[in-house]
Amino acid sequence: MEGQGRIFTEVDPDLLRGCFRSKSKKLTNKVTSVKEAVQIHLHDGDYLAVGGFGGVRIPTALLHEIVRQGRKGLGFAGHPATHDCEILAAGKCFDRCDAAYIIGLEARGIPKMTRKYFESGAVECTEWTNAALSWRLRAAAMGVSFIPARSMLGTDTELHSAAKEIICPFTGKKYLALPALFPDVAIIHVHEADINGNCHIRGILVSDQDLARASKRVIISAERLVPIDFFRDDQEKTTIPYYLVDAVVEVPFGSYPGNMPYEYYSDEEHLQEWLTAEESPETYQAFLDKYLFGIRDFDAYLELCGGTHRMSQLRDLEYLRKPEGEGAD
Amino acid sequence: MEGQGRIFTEVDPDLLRGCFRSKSKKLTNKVTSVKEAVQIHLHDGDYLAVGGFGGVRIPTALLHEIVRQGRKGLGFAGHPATHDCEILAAGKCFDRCDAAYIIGLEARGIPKMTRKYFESGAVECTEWTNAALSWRLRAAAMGVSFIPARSMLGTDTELHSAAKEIICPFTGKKYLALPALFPDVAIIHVHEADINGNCHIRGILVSDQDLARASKRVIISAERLVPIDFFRDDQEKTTIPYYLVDAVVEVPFGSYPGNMPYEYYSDEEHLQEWLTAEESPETYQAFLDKYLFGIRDFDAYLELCGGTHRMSQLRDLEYLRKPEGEGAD
Amino acid sequence: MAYDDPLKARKAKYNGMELLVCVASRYLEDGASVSVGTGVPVAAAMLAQKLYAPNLLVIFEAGGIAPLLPTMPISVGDSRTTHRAIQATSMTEVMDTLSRGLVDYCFLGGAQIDLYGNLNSTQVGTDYRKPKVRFPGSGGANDFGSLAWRTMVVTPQSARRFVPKVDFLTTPGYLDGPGSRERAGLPPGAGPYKVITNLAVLGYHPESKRMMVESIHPGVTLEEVRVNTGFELLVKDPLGTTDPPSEDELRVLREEVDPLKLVIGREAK
Amino acid sequence: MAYDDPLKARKAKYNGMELLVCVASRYLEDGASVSVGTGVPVAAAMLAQKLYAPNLLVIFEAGGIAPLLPTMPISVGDSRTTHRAIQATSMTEVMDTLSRGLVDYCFLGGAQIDLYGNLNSTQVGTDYRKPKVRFPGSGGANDFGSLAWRTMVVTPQSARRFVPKVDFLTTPGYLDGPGSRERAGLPPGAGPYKVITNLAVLGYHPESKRMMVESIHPGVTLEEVRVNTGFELLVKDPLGTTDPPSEDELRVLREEVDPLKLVIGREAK
Repeated sequence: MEGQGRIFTEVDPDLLRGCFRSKSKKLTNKVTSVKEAVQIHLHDGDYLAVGGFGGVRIPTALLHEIVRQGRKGLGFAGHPATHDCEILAAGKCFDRCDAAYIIGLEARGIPKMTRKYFESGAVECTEWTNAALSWRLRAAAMGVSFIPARSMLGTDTELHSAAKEIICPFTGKKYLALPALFPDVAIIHVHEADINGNCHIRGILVSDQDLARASKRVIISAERLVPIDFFRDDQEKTTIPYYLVDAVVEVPFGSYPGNMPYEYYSDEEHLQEWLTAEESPETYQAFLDKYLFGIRDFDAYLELCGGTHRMSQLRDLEYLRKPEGEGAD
Repeated sequence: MEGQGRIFTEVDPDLLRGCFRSKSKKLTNKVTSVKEAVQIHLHDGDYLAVGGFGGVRIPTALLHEIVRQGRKGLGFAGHPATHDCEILAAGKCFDRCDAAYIIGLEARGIPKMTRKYFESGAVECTEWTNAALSWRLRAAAMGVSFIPARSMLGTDTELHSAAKEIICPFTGKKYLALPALFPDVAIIHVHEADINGNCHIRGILVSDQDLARASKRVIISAERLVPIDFFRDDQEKTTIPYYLVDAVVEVPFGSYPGNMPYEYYSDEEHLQEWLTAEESPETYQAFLDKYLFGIRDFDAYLELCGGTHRMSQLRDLEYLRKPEGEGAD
Repeated sequence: MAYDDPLKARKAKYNGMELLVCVASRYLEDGASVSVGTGVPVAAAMLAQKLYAPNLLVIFEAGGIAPLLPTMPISVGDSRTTHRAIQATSMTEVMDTLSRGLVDYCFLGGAQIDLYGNLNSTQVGTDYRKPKVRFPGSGGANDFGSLAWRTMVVTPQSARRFVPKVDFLTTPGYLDGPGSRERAGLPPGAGPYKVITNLAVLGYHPESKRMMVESIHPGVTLEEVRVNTGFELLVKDPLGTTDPPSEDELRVLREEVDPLKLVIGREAK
Repeated sequence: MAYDDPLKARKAKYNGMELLVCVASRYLEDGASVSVGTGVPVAAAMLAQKLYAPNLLVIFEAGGIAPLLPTMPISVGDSRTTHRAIQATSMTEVMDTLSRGLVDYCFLGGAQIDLYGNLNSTQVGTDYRKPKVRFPGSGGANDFGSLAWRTMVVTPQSARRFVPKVDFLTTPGYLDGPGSRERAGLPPGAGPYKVITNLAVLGYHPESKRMMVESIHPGVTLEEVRVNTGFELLVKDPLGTTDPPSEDELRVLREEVDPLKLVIGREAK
């Protein structure tokens, strides 16, 4: 069997080597604004990958900005993509997608208008699994064009992937060769970053270390900026080293309404409001006008959603400071 | 070209899956003695891999015990192997070796009797590179039998490796398929461990995370035992999770005369004494009788080498507390 | 996904969700590892830890390893999944661990399941470019179904869901039957194990690999199970009756595992 | 490895090791990355950082990334290599980074080098099973020689070391000449760059890929270079003379980089 799907990104590691070679390894100030970071580093038609886990540690501020700037024709790595997918679908930003997990919001349900966007034929999908996309990023991080794996074999997921069957020269066993995934741009939200782009992530890493290595350009949003000594004093903090990073923006609560581990829990009420709004085109448009298109920037969004009072509640929830079920009022 | 060297370990991931399946995932007390850990978990003929970087964060106490217990016929991963190689060669413990870096002590020189052991024909070697052995361990950690790489191509290193050339099905480019390396036993020295085997390593990791994942059995020596809450309080500390580990021993200064980052610097005088002793068979035998064969255990070795006074000096050196060049008196 | 209203005879004692959780929990033995999603699986794993398997290693695919779960997570990646955990690692490492054979059990679901335990979580309709309904896709399901030793499916049972052939084979069960997993290149010895529904516990015939009723829940008839299955079901001989939730199970489930009824209260919605 | 006594005319001013370090340092530009070993390479990188390339990214293959080196490391993995570093990572990650094309320069050595820059650090003698002398082997040398953009070799020069054909080709230079790296499957555009010896700076002819003298050190004659080379050397036209170490270079090298003369004092031993 050979996957019939399309590979949306460049696979040749030699082209990527040339690209990575041209990145400066200088320690320089890469701090910019959300607006400029998106303007400068993400272009129509680029292939975009988003850090975090759909509704956990996602770079919401950057995602909103991408929609507001009207980026179109993006490729998108649907590697657990939940609320991030919902945001980009609201802007109809992408037209092709590596689909491992898309559309859904896990146990919360499936947003109908987002699903319609996929069902409409506007998005060309190639199927993968969570492991397959993780390993495709790892192959890229290793600077090779493929990596062998044992998922997907024998299924329609394989048939609609772009993987190819190969034989191990040592054991004669069948494997799937997964093509390396080198995104044009990665956007990743982190706990701390310095001005040079060194980053610290707490909690689950998902695939973000390999994602930062695999991507041609990396935009970081951080809960807070810290001095470089934060990393030089304790190298265990360096989840992503500066030389992989192109732009840094400081956005407190930048993952809201997602869950930022050790910072704030997800705003389930707001996510539910969005999900409910997707029940009809009218309520959907009204919701998006209010919360996404009709506002200036991410700060305005946070204000609209309850501002510091709400953020404090979500922090209480994160730290289990109130009996469960009472914190979200 | 196809590598003419021999693969010393099982490559079939399905056999290994069966082996890993049988490991208990219980949190149980795995603390034992150096002596018992080696007796129970390392057998003649096993393939052994050593954590750390030759003279940095090596499990010296375990290495000495292997020699004193007279283990023979081991396979050995020479993945930067310097002083660890020197110790095992002193016991003529291994007869086959995956050679990436062997014999030498980096800038310190080459121990002559260790070299003679290799030149004598007593050790069958297969050639690799540091990256190749790292990637072979990663392939094993991924549960696959091979991984593609671009080192060694076109060289005698390739010719005397056991790698095979393959073609990428996406780009048509040539790669070397490296066979996965699943050691029978890994011995790794760490900064902190709990009784269950959770481990914390500070500083460079070399390949030790993949090594712990790739090995059928894992013996940990730790500078100190800590409660499990050390890890539950801060999951960033968990370099190696407990379910990979079979035995834990607490050995303060367990990497001496190697360098244990953040703990103590290498004892260059002692390493030099050993190196000089290797100049002739007579001085070599006398040295080994004194420091290795003729003593009871690792505590006795530390005493013989200057005990707590010397360890304090090495700690001062590590922390640069004295002007360089004055600390080693 | 709303679970259909299940049994008739046990209204006063326990509801369908409680039954699912209790039955599922009994399959998890001490010292094993289990990858769980949100909902019934995590409740089952928590219940097992409290009753039978204190050393059950709970793994979340996003990276949470062996947490002390304070409450039900909403996402398999949310911060509850690493609450006082042993490790907060990467999805890549979890998938490596799975591939190496260290994951004993996994729980999966799907819009359709066929007689060989193949699962569809990708789409309704067989035209890939024009699905009637698109679902999220594999996520990690195909990975776990391919590489975990024992796949457990917890799902409501209906003829619409239990189909002769899935529209899209997202996650491998026994594929086309005996030997076909091995022919496809999947690791030997792994695959479908149990299907736990609102009506019955089903397993697979050791030779034919076809789905087989092993026990039916109290108050359910075999005919009901058959009517709610879109293919011919094998029946174990003798056919058992599922042990209903014990008082101990229910007490721990209600008081300690899910006091807010996030999972076991779902039916009431 | 002891460096042969080099030049004649500069005894009062600088020694051979100082010359090697100063000349090597000049090839490292700001914003580039360099993988260094112990000895001359690390001294050259430190000197470059202090004089020309404050943002030179220094990488140690064992995992140390961008340290503020307090003194010379003894091992490429010792704790000096992570002193106030940006990162203490794994060898695997460094090798990945190398493979992705992020390492601009590397420094290598060897017991033998041939006219195409191929290096031998494995053995003397051509019988692999019975070497006359066994050396440590590749270590990371083959990896860097294969995958770093520019390989620098710093070595003493003698006819015994500069041979027509290496006994064992550990690390690729240009292999058999033009196009052979590419035919072997190595990434295009990478490979041998400069050879810096006690006598001269050598490069490679852009078409033939053969070693070529680019400049000879002050007080050295071309004849001396030829006598100390076991194969026919190409000579750049016009042949340059290496700029001797400047006062600035020497001062910073002696006072700041290597005050204990761990590297630059080695000749005196």
